[in-house]
Amino acid sequence: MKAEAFVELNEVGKEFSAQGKTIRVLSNISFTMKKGEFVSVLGKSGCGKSTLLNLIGGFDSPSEGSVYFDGEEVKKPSRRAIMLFQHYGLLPWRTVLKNVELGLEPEKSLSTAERRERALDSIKLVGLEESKDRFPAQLSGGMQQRVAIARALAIRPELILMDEPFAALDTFNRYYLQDELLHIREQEKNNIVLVTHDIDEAIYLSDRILIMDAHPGRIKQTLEINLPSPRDRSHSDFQYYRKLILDSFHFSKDGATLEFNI
Amino acid sequence: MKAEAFVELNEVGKEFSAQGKTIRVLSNISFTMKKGEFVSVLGKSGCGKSTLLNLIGGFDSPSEGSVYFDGEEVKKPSRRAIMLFQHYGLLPWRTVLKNVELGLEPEKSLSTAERRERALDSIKLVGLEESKDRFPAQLSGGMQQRVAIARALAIRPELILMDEPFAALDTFNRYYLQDELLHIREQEKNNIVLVTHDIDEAIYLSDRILIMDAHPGRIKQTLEINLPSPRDRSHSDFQYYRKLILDSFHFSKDGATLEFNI
Amino acid sequence: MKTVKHFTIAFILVLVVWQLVIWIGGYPEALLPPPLAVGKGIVALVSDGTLFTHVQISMFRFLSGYLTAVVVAVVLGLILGRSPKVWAIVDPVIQVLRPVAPVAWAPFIVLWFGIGNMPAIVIIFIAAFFPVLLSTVSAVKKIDPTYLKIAENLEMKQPAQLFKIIFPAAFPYIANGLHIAVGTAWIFLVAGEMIGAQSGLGYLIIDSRNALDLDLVLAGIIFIGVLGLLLDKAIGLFERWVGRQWGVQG
Amino acid sequence: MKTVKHFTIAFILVLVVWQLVIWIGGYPEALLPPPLAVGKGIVALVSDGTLFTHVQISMFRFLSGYLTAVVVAVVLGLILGRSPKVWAIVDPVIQVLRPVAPVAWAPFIVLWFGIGNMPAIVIIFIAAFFPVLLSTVSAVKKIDPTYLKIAENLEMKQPAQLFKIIFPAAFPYIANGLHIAVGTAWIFLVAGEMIGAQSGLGYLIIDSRNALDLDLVLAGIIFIGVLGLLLDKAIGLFERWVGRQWGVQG
Amino acid sequence: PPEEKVIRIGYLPITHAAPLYFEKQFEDQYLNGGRIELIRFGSWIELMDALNTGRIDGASVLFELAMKAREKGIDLKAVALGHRDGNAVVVSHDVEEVADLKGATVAIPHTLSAHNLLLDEMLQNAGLTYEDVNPVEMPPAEMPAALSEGRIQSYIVAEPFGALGVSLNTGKVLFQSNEIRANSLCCVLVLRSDFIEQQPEFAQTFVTGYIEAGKKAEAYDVHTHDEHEDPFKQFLNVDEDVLTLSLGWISYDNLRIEQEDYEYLRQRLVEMGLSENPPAYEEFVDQSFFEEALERR
Ligand SMILES: Nc1ncnc2c1ncn2[C@@H]1O[C@H](COP(=O)(O)OP(=O)(O)OP(=O)(O)O)[C@@H](O)[C@H]1O
Ligand SMILES: Nc1ncnc2c1ncn2[C@@H]1O[C@H](COP(=O)(O)OP(=O)(O)OP(=O)(O)O)[C@@H](O)[C@H]1O
Ligand SMILES: [Mg+2]
Ligand SMILES: [Mg+2]
Repeated sequence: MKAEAFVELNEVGKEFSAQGKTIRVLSNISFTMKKGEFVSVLGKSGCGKSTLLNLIGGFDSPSEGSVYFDGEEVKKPSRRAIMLFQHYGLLPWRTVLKNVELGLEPEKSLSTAERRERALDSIKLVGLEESKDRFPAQLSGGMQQRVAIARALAIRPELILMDEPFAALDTFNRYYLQDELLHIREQEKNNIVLVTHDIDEAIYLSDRILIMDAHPGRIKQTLEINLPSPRDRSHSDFQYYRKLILDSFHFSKDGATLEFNI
Repeated sequence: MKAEAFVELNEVGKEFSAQGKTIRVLSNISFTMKKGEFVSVLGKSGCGKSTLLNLIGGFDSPSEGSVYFDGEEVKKPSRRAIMLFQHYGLLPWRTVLKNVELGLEPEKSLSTAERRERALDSIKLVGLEESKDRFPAQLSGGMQQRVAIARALAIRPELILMDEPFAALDTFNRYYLQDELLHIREQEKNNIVLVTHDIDEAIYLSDRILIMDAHPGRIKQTLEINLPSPRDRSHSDFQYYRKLILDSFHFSKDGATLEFNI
Repeated sequence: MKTVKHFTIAFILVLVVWQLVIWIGGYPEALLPPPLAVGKGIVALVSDGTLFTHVQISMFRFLSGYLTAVVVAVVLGLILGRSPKVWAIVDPVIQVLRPVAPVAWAPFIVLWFGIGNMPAIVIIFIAAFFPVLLSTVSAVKKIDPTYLKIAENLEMKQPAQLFKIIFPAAFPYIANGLHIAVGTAWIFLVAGEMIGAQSGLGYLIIDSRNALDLDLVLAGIIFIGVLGLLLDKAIGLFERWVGRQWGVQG
Repeated sequence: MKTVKHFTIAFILVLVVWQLVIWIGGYPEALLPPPLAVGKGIVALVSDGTLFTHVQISMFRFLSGYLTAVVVAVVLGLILGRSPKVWAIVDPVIQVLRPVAPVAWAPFIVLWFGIGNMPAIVIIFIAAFFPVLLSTVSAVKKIDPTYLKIAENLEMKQPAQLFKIIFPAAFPYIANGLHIAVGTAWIFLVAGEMIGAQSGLGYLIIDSRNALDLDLVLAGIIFIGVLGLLLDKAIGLFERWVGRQWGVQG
Repeated sequence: PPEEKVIRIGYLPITHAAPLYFEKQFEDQYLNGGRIELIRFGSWIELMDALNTGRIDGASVLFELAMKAREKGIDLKAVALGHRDGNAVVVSHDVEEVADLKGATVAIPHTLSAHNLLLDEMLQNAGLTYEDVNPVEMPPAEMPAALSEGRIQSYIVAEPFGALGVSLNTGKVLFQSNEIRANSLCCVLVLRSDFIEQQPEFAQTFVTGYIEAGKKAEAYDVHTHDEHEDPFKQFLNVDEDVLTLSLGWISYDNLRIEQEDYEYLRQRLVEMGLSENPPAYEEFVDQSFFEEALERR
């Protein structure tokens, strides 16, 4: 284990057994993430992205190899690494404020007032002061995801794990939230691992992209994005990376590679 | 009414009244679609895209103005204009083949054998021969949407209305199906109206894009796409239109127009 | 307003059909009393105040049995739902006990709980207990695993998890169980008030039936029906009230 | 296999607790028979063949009442679910009738249907009818409007729409209603077999109770419980079988 | 061949209905080729429903209930008694005299029953009033258990439940009904008038047989009967010693309905407020069958 690695996966593999059959979902995954990095995992549906994220977060344990977080082997979930779920994972029976406070309630050292203050701070950070007393059902999808982000931020975790956080939003809302995420990260310097199947999103947000292949899930290619931040979605450098990835998935029109090969 | 117009909307408006309040959802929408055209409607969530499509399909009637289809005013849904729903609208209790046959069952003039043959033809067209006896629940999202397309094609409608048909798929599946749709359209020459919030999708597929604005929903801009087909997603001409639309929604980084203005 | 209109139409239709059946079938009043006789019976019950006493005592028995059942069943259900191994043992016992009519237990109920209020309360308890328990257990099992993952992620400890996550997450299904249980438990009021009770709507029906006063039997049936409907509406309102507290649209 | 193990553990636990209650409470056998006496009673019932007769006739009555109720209620429910105006009138009547115990109707059931098999069948019919009707109506109302739009779009005509779209789309919820109704209807077997029946498990319980043969009452309770459980499993299997026909994972 | 004559008679499985058991058991002997269909009920309510709606032709039923039905316009005729005496007041062991029952809970099967009237009469005889006790109606089968657990202090009900309580040692007999009042009426055999009109001859045969069967029941001895021929074993499932005890309290040899006893019953019903206008003797009781039966013998 190297000293400077913040998250490290060592030849990690994962098998599931369902109805007597064993399926190999992940195979031989190794990578390290440095402190301060924003890493995206890009791959098709079912290639094992969520499984990988669950292993990093300690929600599941690897069949082979091991996962280290800040030098310690990951055994179970911890408040130091907070997961953002695809369907936001808000408690529908709590208001925005109460949802954000939820993350702070297990910290017994905080007084009620301190808790409230810290929750309000992170609600402000995502721009939802106005809606702090509304319930999740009264918010749009984009606003709900902001609440989830605020809850994660309030805990001040060392690592944030995001599982397709913007996939359920429409393009425009997605763009807004991506910008906002970058904006917040500039201030808070969070370490983030983001899982996505959206090529633009991966390029727009991350320092490094792990491109995955399926059956079994493995890392096919690693791509460093060397663009200044903030990036321009319509800039030609952006398009360079876009083409690189499209090519790697055979989506550019450079031959008859298309046809029905889904 | 002009003679050559295939679909024509004349100053169409739509209001809904819910709980005593009246909301104006669409206002002053006029456009004509020529035979053979592929028109996309692009706009944010809630701007009234689905409502517009429902009016064209006859599932709802306008509060003002009128909708003409092939010279006749649209009063109710018809087999000549088939709608593809966002969640595929397959009957989960019927196999793929039976789902496709469903569309042909009301045609009493067809014998059972003819019906089967026509259904199988369009199943072949979307590349699902192998799965014809499987149930929707046993198919991936992409395959389900193909079945829905096959069902529409089997009916040989003059117009196909698509409501965010690929929104629930991951990027890669979406790309495959977009290509396939273009491929089919080359053979069958269908007239298609497609509703989407995905800028790339609109550019990649259509001859003309109607860009909508919300509150109330209206057509803000019409954009002819003069690119040869098949188009290349990573080509610079493609990027030209992309930038045009991003600009129109203020997403390019040409100033501090961003901030939290969702 | 619209509901009132529909109610009135329904009411008139029922009266007409009822009277027609009597005219056409030629039934004697002792065997099938006409609406008018039942109406008189109702007026008599209301005006001498007996009705009020019967309703009061029945509601008392019902609420005692029902609320105790709800509390016990929900608490047990929350625990059993989170302990699959214990549930695997308890489940078959419950599956066998559930289909047995509360009346069949009558001899043992008398043995343990005596007569009067208790048998009615116990029978209503039994009738309400099983649906609430089963719906609570299945509600707990059906909780979106995301919620449990969040609790784990936040390192939330056990009692907090149960009260802050599991109970509210399961509540909508539990509420559904409560709703169903009101209906089934109320049906057993009559059975419960057969064992040594000397008052209550069930007793009114049994006693009038004993005295061959079928007009009062029908009056009792109507009151039981209307009160059952009101209880159902009341719990519906309660559900929606909780829903509103929790920001879920009614 | 695992289920069998759990069943056995549960069974032994129940026997132990039961025997302990008797030892500690010091109840005389006539008031609370010990497991052994009940076991003997069961053996006697099985060996002289009476049990088989009782089970057979009870199942016949139950199935007659239940299946008729299902057919009538589903057909009516499909129609009423698509006719909101008629339903608005019918609904209040049903809401008032539903909470009334089938036993309360006994005098009128005897008047119209006599004694013997019919009252049991009718009471089971009533007990099954309301849950199935209500769940069918609400199932039809809950159908995804997309399905109806598709039917419109394809210009599908009325009977076809009902059979090809509405019934199968509503089926999962209807099946749920059928499942619930099996349980509630079976509970009323005992009540149904009180009205002049001369055989059946309910009769066995009532009659043994009158003869103070509480061991046979408990034997009857056990059989009713076990048969109720089997019926429940049977309809569960049926549901899953239909599900498999329709490609829905069990 | 002539149509087989059948009469459908409802009963509850109690010692009081013994003549019916004997007549059924020996129907070949009594009925001249006709048949009785005995239909057992679980409680009086269901039996009355069936009788009132004509689903059975007659029944052995509590006198007071039959009178109520008649008062309500159901056309019934009382043709013979079910039995004489045989209702015991069973009390818990700590009750020594009626005065001890002050404030006690006393179970009766039905307000319209001989047992309720007996309770009232017993209290009056001891200088108490009905209001001094707390009477509750409950199913007879539950009474011994309730007594044994102290839920009630006394019960008055048809046999064999009194004898059962005594033999289970949950209580003891304080009085027999004849100690409270001689010739109190309890169960009665009623027939529906429409049945009598349609088949007067068969009705007569039935009643004649019934009275004979009563004599046979009176002469019954547990030990003289063969297992398979014993009517009690067929229709009433109780232990031999309980049956013997309960038969010792009851008699079936004179089943005539005496007008004097009937009038007293009417009067008591009115006094207790249980009936406003009980049917007159002439209206309800049809002695002709009984007289004719005596003739034929
Ligand atoms: N608990 C489990 N048991 C068995 N198989 C599982 C389990 N969890 C995941 N899988 C299988 O592992 C594979 C990868 O699943 P995973 O959810 O990690 O994919 P994903 O890349 O996140 O897909 P998506 O983009 O659709 O969310 C899938 O084929 C899935 O069926
Ligand atoms: N039946 C209705 N009654 C009342 N309001 C409605 C109704 N249907 C739609 N609306 C409202 O009209 C507006 C436009 O709805 P519509 O579904 O057409 O939007 P959309 O552009 O398709 O959105 P999305 O991309 O989320 O599907 C929304 O604000 C919606 O709340
Ligand atoms: Mg995933
Ligand atoms: Mg839409």
